[in-house]
Amino acid sequence: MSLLILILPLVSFLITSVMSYYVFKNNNKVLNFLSWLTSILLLGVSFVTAFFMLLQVVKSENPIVVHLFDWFTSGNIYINLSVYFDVLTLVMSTLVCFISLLVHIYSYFYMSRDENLARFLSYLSLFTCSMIFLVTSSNLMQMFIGWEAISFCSYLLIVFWHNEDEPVRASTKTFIINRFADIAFILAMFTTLSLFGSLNFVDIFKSLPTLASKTFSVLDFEIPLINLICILFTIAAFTKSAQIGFHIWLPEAMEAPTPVSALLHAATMVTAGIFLIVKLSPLFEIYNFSANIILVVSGFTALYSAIVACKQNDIKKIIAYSTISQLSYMFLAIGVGSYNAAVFHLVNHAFFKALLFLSAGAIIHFMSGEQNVKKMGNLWRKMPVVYVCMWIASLALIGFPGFSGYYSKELILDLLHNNSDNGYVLFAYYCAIAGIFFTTFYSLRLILYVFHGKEEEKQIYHHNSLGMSFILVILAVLSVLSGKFLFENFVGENVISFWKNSIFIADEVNHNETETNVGLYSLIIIACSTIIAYILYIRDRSFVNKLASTFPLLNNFLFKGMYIDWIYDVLMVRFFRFFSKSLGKFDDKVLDQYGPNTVAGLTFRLSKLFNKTQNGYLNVYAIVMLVGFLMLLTYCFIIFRV
Amino acid sequence: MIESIMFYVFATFIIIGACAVILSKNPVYSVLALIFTFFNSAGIFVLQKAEFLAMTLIIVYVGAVAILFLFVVMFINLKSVEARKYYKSQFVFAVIITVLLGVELFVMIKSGLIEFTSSVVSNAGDTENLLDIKRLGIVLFNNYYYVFILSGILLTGSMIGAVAIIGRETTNNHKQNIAVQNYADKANTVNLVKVSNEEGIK
Amino acid sequence: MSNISVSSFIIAIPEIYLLAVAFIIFLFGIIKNIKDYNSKIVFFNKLSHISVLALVLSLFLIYTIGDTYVETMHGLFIISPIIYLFKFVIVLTTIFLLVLSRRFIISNGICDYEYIVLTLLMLFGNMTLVSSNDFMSLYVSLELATICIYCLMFLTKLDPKANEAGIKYLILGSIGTAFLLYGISLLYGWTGSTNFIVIKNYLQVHNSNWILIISLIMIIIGMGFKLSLVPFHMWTVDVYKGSNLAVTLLLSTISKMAILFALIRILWEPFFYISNQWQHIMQLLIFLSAILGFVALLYQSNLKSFIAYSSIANMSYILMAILTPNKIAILDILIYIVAYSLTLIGFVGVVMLLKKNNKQIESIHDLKGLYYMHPYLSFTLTVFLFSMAGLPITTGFFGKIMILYSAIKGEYYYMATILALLSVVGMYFYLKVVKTIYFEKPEKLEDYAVAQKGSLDINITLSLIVLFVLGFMLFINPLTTLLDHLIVIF
Amino acid sequence: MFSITMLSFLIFLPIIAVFIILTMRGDKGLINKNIKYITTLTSFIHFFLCLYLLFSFNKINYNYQFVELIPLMPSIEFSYYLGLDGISLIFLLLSSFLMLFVLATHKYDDENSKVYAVSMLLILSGATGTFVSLDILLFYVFYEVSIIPVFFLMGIFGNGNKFYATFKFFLYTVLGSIFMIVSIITMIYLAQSSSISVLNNFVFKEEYQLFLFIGLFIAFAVKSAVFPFHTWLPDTYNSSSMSTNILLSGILMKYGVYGFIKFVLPIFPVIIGEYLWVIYTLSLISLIYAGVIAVTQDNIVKLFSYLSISHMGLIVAGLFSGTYQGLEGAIYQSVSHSIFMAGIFFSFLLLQNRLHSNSLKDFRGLANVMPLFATSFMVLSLAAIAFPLTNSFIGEILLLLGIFQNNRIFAVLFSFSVLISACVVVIFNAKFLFGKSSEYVKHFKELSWGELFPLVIISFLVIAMGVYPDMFLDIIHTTVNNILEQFNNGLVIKDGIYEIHE
Amino acid sequence: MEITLLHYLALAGLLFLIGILGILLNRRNLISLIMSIELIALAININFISFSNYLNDIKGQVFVLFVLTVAASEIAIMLAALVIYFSKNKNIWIDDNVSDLRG
Repeated sequence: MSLLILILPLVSFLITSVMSYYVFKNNNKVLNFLSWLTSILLLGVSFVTAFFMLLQVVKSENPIVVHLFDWFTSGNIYINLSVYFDVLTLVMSTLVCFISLLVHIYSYFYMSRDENLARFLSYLSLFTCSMIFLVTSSNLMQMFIGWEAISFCSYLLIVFWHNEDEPVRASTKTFIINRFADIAFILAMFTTLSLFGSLNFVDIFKSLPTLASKTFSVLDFEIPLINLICILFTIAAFTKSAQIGFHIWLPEAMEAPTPVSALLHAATMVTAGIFLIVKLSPLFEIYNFSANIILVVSGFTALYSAIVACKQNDIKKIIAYSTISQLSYMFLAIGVGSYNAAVFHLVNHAFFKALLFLSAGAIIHFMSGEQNVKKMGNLWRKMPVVYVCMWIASLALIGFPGFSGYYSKELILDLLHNNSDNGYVLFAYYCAIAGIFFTTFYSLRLILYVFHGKEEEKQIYHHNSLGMSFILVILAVLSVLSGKFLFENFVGENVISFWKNSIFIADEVNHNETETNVGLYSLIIIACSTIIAYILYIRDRSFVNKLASTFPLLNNFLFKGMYIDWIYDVLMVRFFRFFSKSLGKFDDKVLDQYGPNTVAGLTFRLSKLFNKTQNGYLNVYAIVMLVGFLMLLTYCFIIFRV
Repeated sequence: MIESIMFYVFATFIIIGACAVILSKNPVYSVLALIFTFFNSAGIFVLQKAEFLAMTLIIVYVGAVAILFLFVVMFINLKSVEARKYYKSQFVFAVIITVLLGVELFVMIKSGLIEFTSSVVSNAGDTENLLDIKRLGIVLFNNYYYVFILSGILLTGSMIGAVAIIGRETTNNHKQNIAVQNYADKANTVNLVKVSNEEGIK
Repeated sequence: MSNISVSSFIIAIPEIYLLAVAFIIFLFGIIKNIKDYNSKIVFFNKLSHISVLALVLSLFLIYTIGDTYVETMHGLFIISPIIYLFKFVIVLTTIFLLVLSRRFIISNGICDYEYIVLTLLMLFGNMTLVSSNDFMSLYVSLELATICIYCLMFLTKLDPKANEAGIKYLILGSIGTAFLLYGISLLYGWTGSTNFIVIKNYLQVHNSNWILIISLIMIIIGMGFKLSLVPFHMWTVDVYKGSNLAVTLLLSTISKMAILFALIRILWEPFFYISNQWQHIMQLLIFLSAILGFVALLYQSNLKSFIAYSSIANMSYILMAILTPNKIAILDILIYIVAYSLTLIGFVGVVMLLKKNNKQIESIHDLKGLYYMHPYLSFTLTVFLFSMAGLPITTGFFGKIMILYSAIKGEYYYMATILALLSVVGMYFYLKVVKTIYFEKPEKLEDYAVAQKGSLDINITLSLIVLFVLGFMLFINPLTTLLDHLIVIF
Repeated sequence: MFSITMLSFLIFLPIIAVFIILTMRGDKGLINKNIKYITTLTSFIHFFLCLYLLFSFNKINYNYQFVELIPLMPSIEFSYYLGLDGISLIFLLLSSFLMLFVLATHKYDDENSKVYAVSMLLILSGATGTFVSLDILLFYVFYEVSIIPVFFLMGIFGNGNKFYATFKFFLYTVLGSIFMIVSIITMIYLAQSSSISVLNNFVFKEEYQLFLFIGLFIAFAVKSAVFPFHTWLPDTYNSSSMSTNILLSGILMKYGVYGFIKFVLPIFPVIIGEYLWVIYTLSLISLIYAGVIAVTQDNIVKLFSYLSISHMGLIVAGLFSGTYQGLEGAIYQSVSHSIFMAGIFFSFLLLQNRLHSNSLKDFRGLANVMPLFATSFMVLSLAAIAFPLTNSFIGEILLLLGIFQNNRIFAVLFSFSVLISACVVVIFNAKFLFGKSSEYVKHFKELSWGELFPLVIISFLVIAMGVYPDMFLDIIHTTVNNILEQFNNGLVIKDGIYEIHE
Repeated sequence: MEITLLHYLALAGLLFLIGILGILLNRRNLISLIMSIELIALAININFISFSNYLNDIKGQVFVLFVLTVAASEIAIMLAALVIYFSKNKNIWIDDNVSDLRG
């Protein structure tokens, strides 16, 4: 029964892909609807099973392990595939199934005009299956397979509309950057293998204390191996969850249809990095070297992405940058050492970010494809439901008290505040606080631009369907209640009883109710940023344009995402293409010409020369003969004399 | 004392005759110079106590071969050869090489001769005191009869060859080449020509 | 005085028998005295068939005489296992040659019986050359063989080029023999005798002297001239291009083979104890002739000059094996020599069959598109070309391996590597020919090379040679075991 | 009794078929049909016999099986010595499968299909001979024989400047093998035997070892296109027909790997130990160099030839790392490389039937028109990337692990192969499969079932080998153990300057 | 001054070189070529005779006898070839139609 979670999405993938072929062959639309129904049915069943298993595992003591088959043995390595259900995995898989179920339903209404919906649904269910495969893996190799499978599915989904050039370019960039992370993952895997002798999590955690001290000498100083492994895993996590150095693929990934951005690039795929570190939490707890790195990097990312989000015009890019900043909040929680807070924020974030994306999708659907925020205005009367949901999502995002965001975000801020004794945490704390200001600013800016302001003349409207708003309402309810509802088991008293030993729970990080005044500070910041947003975007739009024109450099700097993307492009892409073209010419012209061809040419010229010596005159032959005799004589004279 | 004088006389005449052979313009003069050289070399043979060979040399070479040369030269009735077109570069090059060769050979032979051991076993020992022709006959027909027969076969072979080469080659009769005939087909023997009336074939 | 007893002639029976056959045919030819052309051809065919049968019988005679070491005629004529093998190979190659080139000679206008008489005499000269144990008998039989070849060259009266080639070969040949004689005279002067065994013992005792070195050089030059080693090879291309294909073949296989065996016997018997001297000289010659032979091969397009250059190249391979004088290595050299000459005979035999719009095949481009006209003949040609190039499962390949093995056994590592590399250079040419046969097509229909309908004996010999060249791997085992027990190591 | 002469029967079966084909007479159409029957029949029998060998091969047995020994030439100890061990069985299966795949899918319609059939069957017998011969000279004979038919195939069926490419290929390989023959003969002379079992545990003298190693290394490096000797590969692939490419990349390229494993590794452990960094740098250069060039190639065949050069670089490095995983990974990766390259070249063959050109500009945006082709090509390009659940993933992971255990710094550098091959294939697919379709591609027809079936087989095999690799791996366990043992006790003699980093 | 073996050898060597020079120098007429070959044969005979006298062993003279016979037969063939060449090209300059055998 437990394998159902894994197998059902795979089955739906197979069925829908076969249907998609027939849709393409004799393009009848009925098949699309049929494939939608099957995928919803199967995903619903898998969600229900996941939910019940979660309840069962929470009650029972030990995790459920199901051995699939042993994959391959070579020398001293023995790798088998087995599925491992504990609380953490089940929480994640329920979350994934639930969100993908909603997105499946939503995408029928969103993509009703598009004829290869079946292919889209097949890719989505393939993604869900690979995400669950990653989450429920029992050893690093299996996780690696899931890891690569989700990046491949995101590649497929981004390139869904493959006859335009932009999605193709974006998907190539995404896949290559994700592939870069896989190198770090492979190297980490090999180091764990050479250190622990096996890849299964159970064995690693069991033999952890004994091998903690083994060091690896490079050049002159000793690095503990565990540190090396953690650093490599953090690099992999950073790329997958789009932290500062590796984030350029996430805004590009917005080329994909909106349901994809909702599912992959908001709720599930990007959180895989966090899941990886949470899963290996006992490993990360030994040395706090990697924790400091996480704190610094994600603190900086939180601030950076929040600032950049304020200047974006494309609705989906704004939400993408906000996802980056929320992800760095989760990393901050990890950096501080409370992994369950990170998971708690992850779950809440999944709900309200999915809501945000889907409502943005509804807006785009309504504006028939128009994504530029500046071109929208005064829509709140036309779609009241979306308007309300948008407000709920933004308030949750900001961390307004009462909404789910408040619980998890405030918790992270408290944690940062409590042990801000060491410098890294202090730096992260300040970035987080500043991040809140900008988060509120851009979310309000988004709402004001889209729903208020004056109406553009030539907007053509497209009626909104009921189904979409039904999904939005569900998500809105959840993004409000999930904070309060999940607080006790995730972060509250019965933490130990809930998580059991699936996550490393640091005991001294207590979050008793002795409320420090952090909550107060954030409320003040939120208030003032709302005032500023109100002034700028409600009263007179002209001031914003005046501001932009006075500082064109800053405006452009922010809009371009602080030119990181431009640097990458010049540094990596253009240089690489030039280098490879010149190497190609070098190999063709130099190595090939000067290698065999010149040798051949030389021998040919030599042979032509030899043939010229045969000029047919008898006495020339005799002379040559005599010269030969003379040569032999002198040769012997030299050799036997000396 | 007499031998050394005679040796020098013969030697100089031989060298002069040889140079005359190769440098003379008219082939007849070179043949005569050749005969002169042969006479002097016969003298050298006599000096070396090889009387029989000196005699054979004169009879065989001067008698037969030189005369053969003269006959061929007359037969081909060569007028005087035009000026010998010497190619300056080749002439000089050839002379330099021969001189160099000569010097090197002379040096080597001279140094070689010094350690020349005279005690050389000669296996036809018991014929020292006889006349040269007698010794020659005994050794030739007792030890080297095999090579004698071989040279006989050689002479017959060259005779057959010479006759075959020069022999009954009638140049003017048309030889029927059967192979060619087998392969003659309509294409290359008969050519059909379309002739319009009264014009004839051009 | 030692009387001449009959017993001393017993071991020379094959030679005597051959001489008898030659003179009988000669007399027969004189008595018949045919004038008209056609009956001359018929008579010529009959004679050649008789001579082939006679040679087969002589093969049997050689076999019966056996190979135990016997010395007769005052040490001038000996039989030894090596010589037995050499004779066997020479007669075998002559048989193949006579059979294959019969039709070609007739179509070339030579139909007088002297051709056969002279070939037999040349064979007689070669056999005596090989089995001579004294420089005198060596010199005279060498001269006999070469003079018969001179005459054969001049028999083709049709084209003027043959004369000019003949004269060139004649004059330069006599210079070569002059060098040889000068060397022998110096050697005679230094050692006091011309018998191989006496010289060998003499040289073992006395250390070397300048005169000996000059005579060594002179003899090697004399022999090198006939084997067309590089500084003395200039005549080869002109002579091969001038004379007709049959004589070229004869020159490049039988006469080269006999002189090679003579050189082996000279270097391994009389000069056995001064081997470190002549090895230096030979290495220089090998290196030069390998470079020129293989590299000049690339540019060739005329068939006969291709035969010339490939013979120079292969001579350098064979000489490399001769450098280390040990009797067991003779087997490797023999396999290579047999492989090379049989492949060449096969190749030229096939080319002789071909005609292009009624003229002989001159250059490689005439072979264009042979595959589309005669698939079987082009298959045989490819097999021969691959054997010359030394590609696997052909005899040429195993020959090459044997030669390299004996060279490496003699510690000549660099020489072996360089020669092996140069064979790759030569391989380009062989591939070029295969390319023209298989991949190119002539424009006009009549440009195809058409094959005469070969007579029965030519087809049998050709397929025998192909079987030998291709299937060498199959019957290596019987061949080697047969030859092994024959060689008496002494 | 039957199993004793099985191997020589496998070698001479195609030759018998060649004779039958050569002696066929009759009109063109009839001959072509008969040729098709005979060739497919022989390749089927050959493949089933190999399967029979697979099942009757006992995996635990330490030494060679199905051994045949006939002494041919006592003077140079050359004997007809055949035997089978795990590695040669795998490569034998691979070559006979590829040959079956090529012969079954070829349409025998044009007039020189007789030459085609004869050369293909000769390659088959050459390949079988090479993979089963235990006598180093016999190995060399079969190694050279299998080049000759390729010469004819490229000459008649090639395109573009095919003569230049044919000669370059032939002379380059022969030049390499000349070095090999000289070292082989010296080894035979020194060890007084040419059979592999004697040579393995014979310790050559110190000064000879380096030259012998260099001789063998050059020949096999030319065959497996390591950096300085790879220039012949792109031209050859570009100007020969696709079925020859399948064979060239599938079988002939693997001679190099097989030669390294069988003849170089057990015989020269000390030299390998000393000059391992040279081999690593060479294969690293060929990995990165060829990979970088492949990114901006505009000729589809040249692109994949450069890609296979970079894959071979990794295989060679893993081979010499001297660890258990490295060796097994090398074997597994070379087998999988042949299979997916066969698939890729077969899909190009299908494209060639529609439009006879090699340039990427003509084939753009195939997915819009031929989705089935696009999916199967996507599976193959996943295998090219070494994506999990494909066969080359297992190979890649084992290789990298092997190199990691030997030398960590190089392992980090080699792991970039994952990134480079991903860049090459993804950028290629962006132009080839996705994007706007070029004017030719617009009116391509979708693959017919006949064309799709081979591709489905190949993709199924790729995934099956990826999901269940143990089927192949446990064949080669004992042999790899055997070779590594010889490799290590070669080192023990030379007080192991070469130890495996912990 | 007493005549030693060296004098004779020097004479024979000089004669040998003159014969060789005869061949090298003239490019044109055949007759003088054949005569210079005769000179070389003569030089060799002198060499043999002087050695045989020095060693007072008759073998040298026997060899000279055979050298004479062989030289004679060679000359016969050469002259025969000369006659054919003359009948074909009407002159005995061998460097006129040399071009067709080039290369």
